[in-house]
Amino acid sequence: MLGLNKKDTGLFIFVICVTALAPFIMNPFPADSAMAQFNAGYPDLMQRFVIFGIFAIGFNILFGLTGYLSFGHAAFLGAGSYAAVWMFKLLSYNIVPAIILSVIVAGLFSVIIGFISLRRSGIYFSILTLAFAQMSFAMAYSVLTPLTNGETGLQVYNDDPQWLKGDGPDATHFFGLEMRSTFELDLGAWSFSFNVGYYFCAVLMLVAFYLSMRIFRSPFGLMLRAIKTNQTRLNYTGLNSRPYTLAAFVISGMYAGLAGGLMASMDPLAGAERMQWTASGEVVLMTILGGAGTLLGPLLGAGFIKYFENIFSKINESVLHGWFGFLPDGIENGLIWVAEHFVGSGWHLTLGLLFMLIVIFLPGGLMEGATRIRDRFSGDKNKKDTEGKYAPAGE
Amino acid sequence: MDAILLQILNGLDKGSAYALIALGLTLIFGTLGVVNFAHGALFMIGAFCAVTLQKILTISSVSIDPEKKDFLGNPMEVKTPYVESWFGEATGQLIINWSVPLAILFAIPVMLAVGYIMERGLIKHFYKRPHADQILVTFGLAIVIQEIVKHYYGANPIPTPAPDALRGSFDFGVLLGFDPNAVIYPLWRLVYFAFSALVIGGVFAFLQFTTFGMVVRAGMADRETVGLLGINIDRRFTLTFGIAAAVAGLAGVMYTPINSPNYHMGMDFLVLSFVVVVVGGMGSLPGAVLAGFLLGILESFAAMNEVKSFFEAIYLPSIDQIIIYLVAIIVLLTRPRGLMGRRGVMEE
Amino acid sequence: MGILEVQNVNKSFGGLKALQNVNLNVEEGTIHAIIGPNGAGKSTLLNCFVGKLLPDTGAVTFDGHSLLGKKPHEINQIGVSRVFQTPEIFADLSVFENVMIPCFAKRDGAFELNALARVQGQSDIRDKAEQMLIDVNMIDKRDMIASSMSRGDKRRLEMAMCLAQDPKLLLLDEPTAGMARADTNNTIELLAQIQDKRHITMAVIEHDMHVVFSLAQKISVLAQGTVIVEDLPENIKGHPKVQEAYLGTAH
Amino acid sequence: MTLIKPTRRGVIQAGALAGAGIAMPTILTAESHAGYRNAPQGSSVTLGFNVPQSGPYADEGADELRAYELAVEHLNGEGDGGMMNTFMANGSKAALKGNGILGKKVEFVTGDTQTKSDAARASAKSMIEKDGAIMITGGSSSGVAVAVQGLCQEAGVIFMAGLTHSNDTTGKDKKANGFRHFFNGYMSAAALAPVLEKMYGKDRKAYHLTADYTWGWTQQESIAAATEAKGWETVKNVLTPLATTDFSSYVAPVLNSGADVLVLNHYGGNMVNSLTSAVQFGLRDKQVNGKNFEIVVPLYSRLMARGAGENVKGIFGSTNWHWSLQDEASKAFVKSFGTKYGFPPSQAAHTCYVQTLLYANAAETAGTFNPCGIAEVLEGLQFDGMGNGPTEYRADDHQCFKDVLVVKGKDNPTSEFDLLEVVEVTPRAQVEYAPDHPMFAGGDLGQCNPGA
Repeated sequence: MLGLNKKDTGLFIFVICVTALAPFIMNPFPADSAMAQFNAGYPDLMQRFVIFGIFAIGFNILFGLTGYLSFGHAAFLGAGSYAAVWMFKLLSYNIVPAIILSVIVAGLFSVIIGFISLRRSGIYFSILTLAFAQMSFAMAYSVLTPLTNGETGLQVYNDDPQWLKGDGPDATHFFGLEMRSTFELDLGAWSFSFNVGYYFCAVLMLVAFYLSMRIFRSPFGLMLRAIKTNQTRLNYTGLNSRPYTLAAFVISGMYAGLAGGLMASMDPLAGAERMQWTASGEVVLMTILGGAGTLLGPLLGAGFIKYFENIFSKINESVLHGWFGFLPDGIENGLIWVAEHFVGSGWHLTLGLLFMLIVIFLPGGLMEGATRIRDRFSGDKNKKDTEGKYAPAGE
Repeated sequence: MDAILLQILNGLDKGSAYALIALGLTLIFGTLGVVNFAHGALFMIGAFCAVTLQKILTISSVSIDPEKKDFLGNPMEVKTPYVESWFGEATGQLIINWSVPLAILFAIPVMLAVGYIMERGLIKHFYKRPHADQILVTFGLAIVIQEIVKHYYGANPIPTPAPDALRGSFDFGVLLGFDPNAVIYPLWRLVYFAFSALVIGGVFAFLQFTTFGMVVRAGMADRETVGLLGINIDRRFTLTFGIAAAVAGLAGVMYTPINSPNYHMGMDFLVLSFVVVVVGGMGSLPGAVLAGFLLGILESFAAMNEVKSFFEAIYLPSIDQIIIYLVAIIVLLTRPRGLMGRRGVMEE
Repeated sequence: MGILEVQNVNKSFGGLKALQNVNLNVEEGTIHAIIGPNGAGKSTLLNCFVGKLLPDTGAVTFDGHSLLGKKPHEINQIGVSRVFQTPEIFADLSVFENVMIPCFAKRDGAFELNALARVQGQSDIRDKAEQMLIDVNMIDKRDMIASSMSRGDKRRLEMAMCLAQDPKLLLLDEPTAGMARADTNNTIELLAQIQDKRHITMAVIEHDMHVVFSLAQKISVLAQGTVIVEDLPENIKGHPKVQEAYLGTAH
Repeated sequence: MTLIKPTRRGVIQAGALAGAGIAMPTILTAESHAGYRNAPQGSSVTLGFNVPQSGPYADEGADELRAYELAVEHLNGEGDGGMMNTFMANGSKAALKGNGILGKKVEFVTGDTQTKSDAARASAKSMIEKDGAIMITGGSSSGVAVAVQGLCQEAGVIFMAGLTHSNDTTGKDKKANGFRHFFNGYMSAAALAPVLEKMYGKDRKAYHLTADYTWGWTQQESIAAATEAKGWETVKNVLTPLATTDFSSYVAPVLNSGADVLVLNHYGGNMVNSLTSAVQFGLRDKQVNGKNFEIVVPLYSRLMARGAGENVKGIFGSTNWHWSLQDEASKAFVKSFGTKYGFPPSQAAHTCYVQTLLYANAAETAGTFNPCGIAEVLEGLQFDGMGNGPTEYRADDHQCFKDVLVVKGKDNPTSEFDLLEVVEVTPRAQVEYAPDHPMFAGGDLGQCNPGA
């Protein structure tokens, strides 16, 4: 189906189902129960899952396939966001021109940075991309303030021209369909939110995911994997690796731009921190954590990190009291004392520990965990391929 | 002229910190082949060794002084450090006053131990893993260390002053024949530079003149061969890591009077020190030191008003914000392996 | 006129003269061996053919094109393939993928953005790659990951990859170095077969005299950076200059 | 079926879903009746406390959180009531009864802004969308405050700003749903300038080091204008990158520039480091132009100033509030905070506590949680007994006007909290400005948005 083989079609259908049903899957606990704290099925976080999913899928096309580790991809995310907000300021809140421009701007930006940085490889390449991104961040925060609105972040003001707005909506929309409109479904004790913005992002994420599958299975993808394993042989095979790596760099830059444009479309404000090295580092972590070079891994990694950032950081002492309240006081206080180090302001600690545990016990990232679980259940221990990573293209 | 001299001094000072951190980073990379994102955290642990010693020295006996009132109007608790009651007030205060230099003695065993535990407990298992995994695990470790420090010491900077005797400033210019007051420089910063030079010299001498150093250098040049020589490379790796940790830690201890330490100071230095290492050339110790001082000095020059306005005139405003990265790009484009890097190291 | 011509090539590193006035002429359709003691400049010369080194003076032309200043992939695109001392293959990919890549390079040139085509859909490439694997007797290993094979198999795979491009000239850098006798003989047989079937010109740098004399139709002897003799194998065997170069002048 | 945003399309889609045969009880909730977002259901109301819990301002965030918890306790009738006992609104005792707000028990959710606009907005959004927070408050930087204020305007909830000092928050970035109790750069400058003139004289040459982002610029602009009006000359203004940790290169040229005062327009970690560098370079021991060289820090944060240790001694600055104030309200607040936590509250804690009480009182007075109703009460509200003397929430820009404290680093501190002494309480009239003052121009409050 769609030019995919049977296994990939199955995977794609699986991903479609999960994204379509995400509002149910993410909200497994009744809204008023103590466990509701762990529910992630509210619009903003679901949007973030898929947007950062796009970012990580794109990054994986570069890093997972070619092995070139860019530490500056946040620059493209930021550039995309700024471009999108400018379209809101100048034209209207319609997100179509904004997203198109953000992809184009990020693409052009990545052509320039990629062309220069790809003259080097290995850590030299990483540092070049880092340097470009940090320069972009520093300038966006200060001297480029007329373009970026600096510390505050670029946003739409009432006196912006918005030439095409007319009497259109005052919020970001897709030809009148407002991104923020949500409807809630109450089923017994459960409550589920269906948000237009989420589904819009989800559709684009599915397109992005589909494209990345096609790239993985294409001759181009094969060449990129060849670059990762042996560039010398590739050159002596008559192939010029530079255009291939540049193409991969620009494609992943455009994915980042798309993610940036979508972020601005869901929430029309673009802050300079989006370009900082920590943001670039985050997508690197997402990809490695999920499993670099696998199709699904980056999505998992993105979801994992965003979940911790948004859910664990919000668990505070009074929530803990709610959970452990039924226990005798001594035990309750002891448990809370232990637990509060890992939640709320301690969420970073949990994340750091999980990074370590995952990389120690699951060298292939979360995807390896998923594969192991699947193999355990199917009882097939000989199956070594991790979801297409080493699947021979010939089958 | 005096302004330039001042900035050179500033540059050497910043460069000292960069060079010390980069030295350990490149030592770990060159011998162990590990990309250590937790190296900034080691620097931070060093700084908090100074804080901890200061805390230990000021452990106090508490008595109530009914004369004084605290902020709630209750009788105030008066604390007398045990050191003062044991050694007499004057000596006690002197010891507390000198807590930062004393912390060097405290930090060396602590850092060696931290290095030993890190290497044996974690890093060892990652020698053969891809760099990406090393980055993930050391970054995770850095976060964990940071959070632990934050839990005990809070997020705000903690003042750790230099001893009174070294706190003032010093008319450096008079020595060189400038007018008085032209080149005034803080004493402690001069101490920091001298100390760094000593540590750097010590590390180089150690690597140059000991058998251990020879093995390490040979290992940096060709890891596989050294492994084949039947030398117990494991123990040496551990010690190398310990030395790198100690160097970063000492840099941290002595840095505390310059800037009050806080829990995220390691991350602030992490990216910069990677840039320094790469500009110097992966796997080159002299390169790391050279690049550290070079970037420090250039950064200081870029902060000069004259330089800033010059670059503004050629449409490069805020040159001081981007100078390090700009220099890194220029160096890497003109010298593919940094200033003194070798072919084939970390290029895959 | 040879297909590969080397004229008056000089190359020095610092004060050391690695190549001095080297002249060489490889005839089309022959196997030409370049031998010489260690440090004679064999590898330097080879590197001048493939764009890795630029000679100080002199000319290297292949089939009418100058090879100087060209990048490796450009040299390959005009018909020169290279086999390395230690097999350079795509270790993380399957054997079949390894062979498909040169097939793509042959068909599409140095760069082609086939991002939405499917590898599976390229029947011409797949057929050709399959044929190549049959030719080198490796079709049963097509799905193995290349890094998991024996050294002899890796060499075979590398040969298959080179042949998949139908090169006009095949450069071989000590193709049997570090191989067991049986593997060496296999390789000799394979090379002979290829020569038989396809009439590809080969330039072989080799240490092993057994290999050289089993294969070469012409031999150049390199010593201290210059070609001292270029002749047919039977004339090389007893040549005094060659003995001198290998054994020294002591007797 | 509940419609959070009953836009036309939402209804159509919801209808379609129901039509598809999914059986469910169709209940239209109070929301649509109430006509505003997140109308509290049941017996409780949820407030969102969005403070930095990681990053450089984590300690300030932690102190804000303590103040919020205290405020919630007091609102719910627990503890000693703190400033609820002294709070006077529009001349009469505040409407708060100690039974929650409008009879609903106050609950709260917390989040981590990380001092990043994106993270702060994400956290605020989750409070609004997931937890049904009716009001968002907190923060420790102007970038975050402006970003979250914008979000609350769009989402239709009230934003009660925490620590934010940039002129822009109630200047060009002001929003109808946003309210700021904290003072701003202009007020700091207006309060400081007369004191500086009195202490250091009219004929002074000032050298400015300014953090290179919007807050720094507005602060510098304000203080330069105010001191120049008093006869000072601004010799030079040097912008320093935000990420600077070692200010030596910026401090070194100061002594030979001909200036005799150094103004550090830095906050937080920047301020600690630049001040430490300046003192290290011996600036304070020197004489220039025949006068003692002086250093000024326009905005003090006591929490952060501790990091600079002895270097703050004798240095002037301004602050929104200080625990050593002796009015009844401040004493009551310090007592309940200090008893609960064992140390005095910071100015960040104070402003957050006050904002929460102000919000609660406004809801109580308005008789609704509708943001528009609350905004109506807050606009032009005159109140007292909150530690700053008589204060007004100006309707034009939602900025509080009150006295400003000029403080000085204490020479002989008696405890680790006793860092600053109040030198002067600059009366409100001196720090007031017109709503269309050029430093605040360009903004537009817009319409209050109830979110439904």
